[in-house]
Amino acid sequence: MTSSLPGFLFAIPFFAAVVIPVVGFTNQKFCRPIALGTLVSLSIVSVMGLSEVVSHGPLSHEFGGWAPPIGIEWVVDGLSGLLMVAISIVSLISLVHAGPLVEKELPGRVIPFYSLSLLLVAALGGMVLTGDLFNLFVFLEIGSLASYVLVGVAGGRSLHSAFCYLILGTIGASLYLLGVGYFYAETGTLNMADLAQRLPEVIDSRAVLTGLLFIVLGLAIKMGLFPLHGWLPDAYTYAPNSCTPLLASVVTKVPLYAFVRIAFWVFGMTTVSTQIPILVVLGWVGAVAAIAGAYLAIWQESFKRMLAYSSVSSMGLFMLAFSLGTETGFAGGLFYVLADTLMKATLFGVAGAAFYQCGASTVTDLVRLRQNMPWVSAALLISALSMVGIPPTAGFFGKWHLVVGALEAEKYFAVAAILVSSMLTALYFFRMFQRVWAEPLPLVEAHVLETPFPIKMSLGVLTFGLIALGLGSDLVMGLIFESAIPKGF
Amino acid sequence: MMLFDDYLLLTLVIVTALGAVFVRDLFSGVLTLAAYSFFLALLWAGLGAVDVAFTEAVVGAGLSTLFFLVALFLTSHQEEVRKQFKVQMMALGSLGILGFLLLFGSVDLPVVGDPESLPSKHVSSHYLKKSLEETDTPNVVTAVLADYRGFDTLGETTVIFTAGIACWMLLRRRDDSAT
Amino acid sequence: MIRPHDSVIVHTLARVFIPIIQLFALYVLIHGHDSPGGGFQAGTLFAASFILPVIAFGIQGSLTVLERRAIILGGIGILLFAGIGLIPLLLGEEFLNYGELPIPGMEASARRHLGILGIEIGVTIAVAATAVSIYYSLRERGEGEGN
Amino acid sequence: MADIVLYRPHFVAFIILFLLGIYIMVVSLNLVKKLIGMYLMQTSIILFFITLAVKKDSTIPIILSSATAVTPEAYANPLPHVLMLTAIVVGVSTLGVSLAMVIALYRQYNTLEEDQILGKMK
Repeated sequence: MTSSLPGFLFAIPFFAAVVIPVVGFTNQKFCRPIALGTLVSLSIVSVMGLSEVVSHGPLSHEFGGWAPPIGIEWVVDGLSGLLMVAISIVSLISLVHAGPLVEKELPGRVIPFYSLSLLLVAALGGMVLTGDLFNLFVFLEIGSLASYVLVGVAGGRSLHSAFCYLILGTIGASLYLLGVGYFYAETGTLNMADLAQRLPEVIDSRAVLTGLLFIVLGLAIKMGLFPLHGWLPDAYTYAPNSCTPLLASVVTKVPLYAFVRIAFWVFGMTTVSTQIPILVVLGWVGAVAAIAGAYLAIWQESFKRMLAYSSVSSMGLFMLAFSLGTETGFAGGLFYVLADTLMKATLFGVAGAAFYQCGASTVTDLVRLRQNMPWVSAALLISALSMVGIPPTAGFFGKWHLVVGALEAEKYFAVAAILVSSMLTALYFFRMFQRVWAEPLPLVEAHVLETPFPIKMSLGVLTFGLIALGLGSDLVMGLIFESAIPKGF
Repeated sequence: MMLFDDYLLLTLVIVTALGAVFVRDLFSGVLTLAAYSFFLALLWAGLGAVDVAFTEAVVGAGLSTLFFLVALFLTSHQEEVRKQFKVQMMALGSLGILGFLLLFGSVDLPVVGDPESLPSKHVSSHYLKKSLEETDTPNVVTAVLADYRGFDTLGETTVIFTAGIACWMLLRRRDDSAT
Repeated sequence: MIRPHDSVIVHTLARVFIPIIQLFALYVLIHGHDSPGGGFQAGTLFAASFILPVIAFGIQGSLTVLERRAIILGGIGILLFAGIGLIPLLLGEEFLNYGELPIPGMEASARRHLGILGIEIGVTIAVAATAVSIYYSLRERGEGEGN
Repeated sequence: MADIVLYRPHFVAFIILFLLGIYIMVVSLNLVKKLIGMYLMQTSIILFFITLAVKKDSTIPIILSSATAVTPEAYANPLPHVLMLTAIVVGVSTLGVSLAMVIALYRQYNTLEEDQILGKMK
């Protein structure tokens, strides 16, 4: 059903991102209101889009007025609508949270910060909604350029980690483009739906196999899957605290969405798991990644580096969930992606607030959190419980559906991997609990200023969202089962 | 199709690429890279891609070399080459696998220049047949670039705009941006 | 930083070449429809014609202020491009659908022809201004800024 | 394997350039030399796409008169040309950002060699 809603989903963040530097030169105070107003309207329009998709089915928008194989088409269906809502809401909260941090960390660079953040949100929205493989590459590049710079803007060590992220990211994007080139050489089309129809005839040609392998390799670098995650720990540890909630919670999940879209919608469930057994290989890679990421996180002294390795571990869990091959496994994986987006945004928000308030960056000096920041430590407690998987929070239901899906698929190595990685996660989070809550308070009474309202409000909303997502998990799972499951299950 | 000039241009391209990489002084490396871009532009003009050749000559050779030279002026010209044996072996090994994968995948690719291959039949025949009557532009590449796939071009302009904002954010002095 | 070039040859050649480059860039932009060329090539040529005087004649005061604001011109170029695309969306049609541009008395293909010319101009302004802005940022050595 | 070299010399050139570019990006310690490798890798992919667009004895895709019916075999395939215009501009933009980072790093650590930078960071 063609509608102009996807057009507005692109136009809103794009126009704001371009207007901000133009307006910002006259008066710097306008940037933040424009950015937040844009993201509020983007969230409203994406929620409207999701409700329309649930009631009337997928919405499509043909750019330039040309039908799909000729022109470029955007499709909002259950999966992309859900992710678009998650992206817009989490980026809104991250920008609210980043307000005071930007004033302190990047004093002269407020205008470009808001412009690049909105360009990043527009690029992520573009990657999620597009139905054209080359269009996805263009938005992948916009999003990557914005995130390289947002990582490297704090200077010194973050510049070097941003340079490594740029080199690895460019190799990943070029491998993806090469894979699209192989598909184009075999089928002559770039549109995903058209490609899905034309693939069965050429499925056994070696060019399609290598094309899929290159796309998986390229996207694995972009999403930080275990063997290719080299850039992720340094990038998230040294990135400025105003940028990490947005970067860590959403930027690595969109390449994962692109892989799921290509593997399940373009290739179809049966071809990807039997004819070209790439899902089985990725299942094993996900299992190893989940365990290795959690194991590496135990030894980290810096709080943000520990969270970075836990992101590597949860990316392994997502890949494991999508490769289970059962409906509950797929739906559980998607639910856990949403839950993890909220969790990572909260945890990195807490890390940013701790550094902003009392310069705490290692796990041991988080104890100052308990001393003079009740709000922030409450957010830390709830999000840590959710990462470990304690019932009322969304993390528990996510892992619960993952285990049920794995048992249904009789993949016992997957069940073992999920349980072992959860235990390791519990280990390093309880170590953190012990350091923060069980240690005696340091005697010296450090003078600490009151947490600014935007940080308190955003962490509060995120924590409330975690618990609401947990309690309303059957509602969200119902939505996923109804409109976000690919054919062929 | 396999005229003499293709083989000549291809060897020139590879020789200048090797030159740009294995020369020690960065300044001459960058200038060899400019030569590499010009030979590449000639090769593409020979293959019928005149718009891409024009862009590569102007944007690829002109702008990239300008950016490289400005960067080299502000930093140092010399590169101290040091052998790091372990990394080289690891890189050669993984690139060997990647190279085998490329060759393995290339067997089923359409032969260069065969008009029956799918890319030249499926979507592009519509562009060639209909573009003059639908958009009044003889140059089909401009028609496809601006109209049929105009959204890609908007994304592309946004990429260069993002690079502009990024360079402003990374390098500008603190005082001049607080206007 | 980059001092003005001292040799007379560079000065005279630059003085001769700059208008030729700009004329050629205009030709490339206007004739993008029926000969190789278009927005990106014309924009880069315009950028070259703005950067050449800075290299040849050194930095004049006014030019530096213009260069610092170049990113705004880039934004305006993109707004022109996306604005032309937004009009059909506001009229209920698809984004970037030039056939529906509200130009009276023209059939769809002539409107598309005009739409393409319009966005080529937008792309040229955006690419020229952004390339100059990137050049200015790269050359700008903030003394003691050391972020 | 021999027919690849004979019938697809462009493809062999693409493989050589692509692997050379990645090799230099990974192995070399000098930041600017890595960017030269990145530039080679990106332009080699453009070479791969353009060889897909070639048709035997066809002219450039510019159709002057619509009087005679257009036979697609007579003109080169325009779609990869459009895609590669985008790829060239993406390559230049990535190069601009990475050179900005190199200059900022040089301003801070006064060297272009990665191991010296790592040494100074400790």
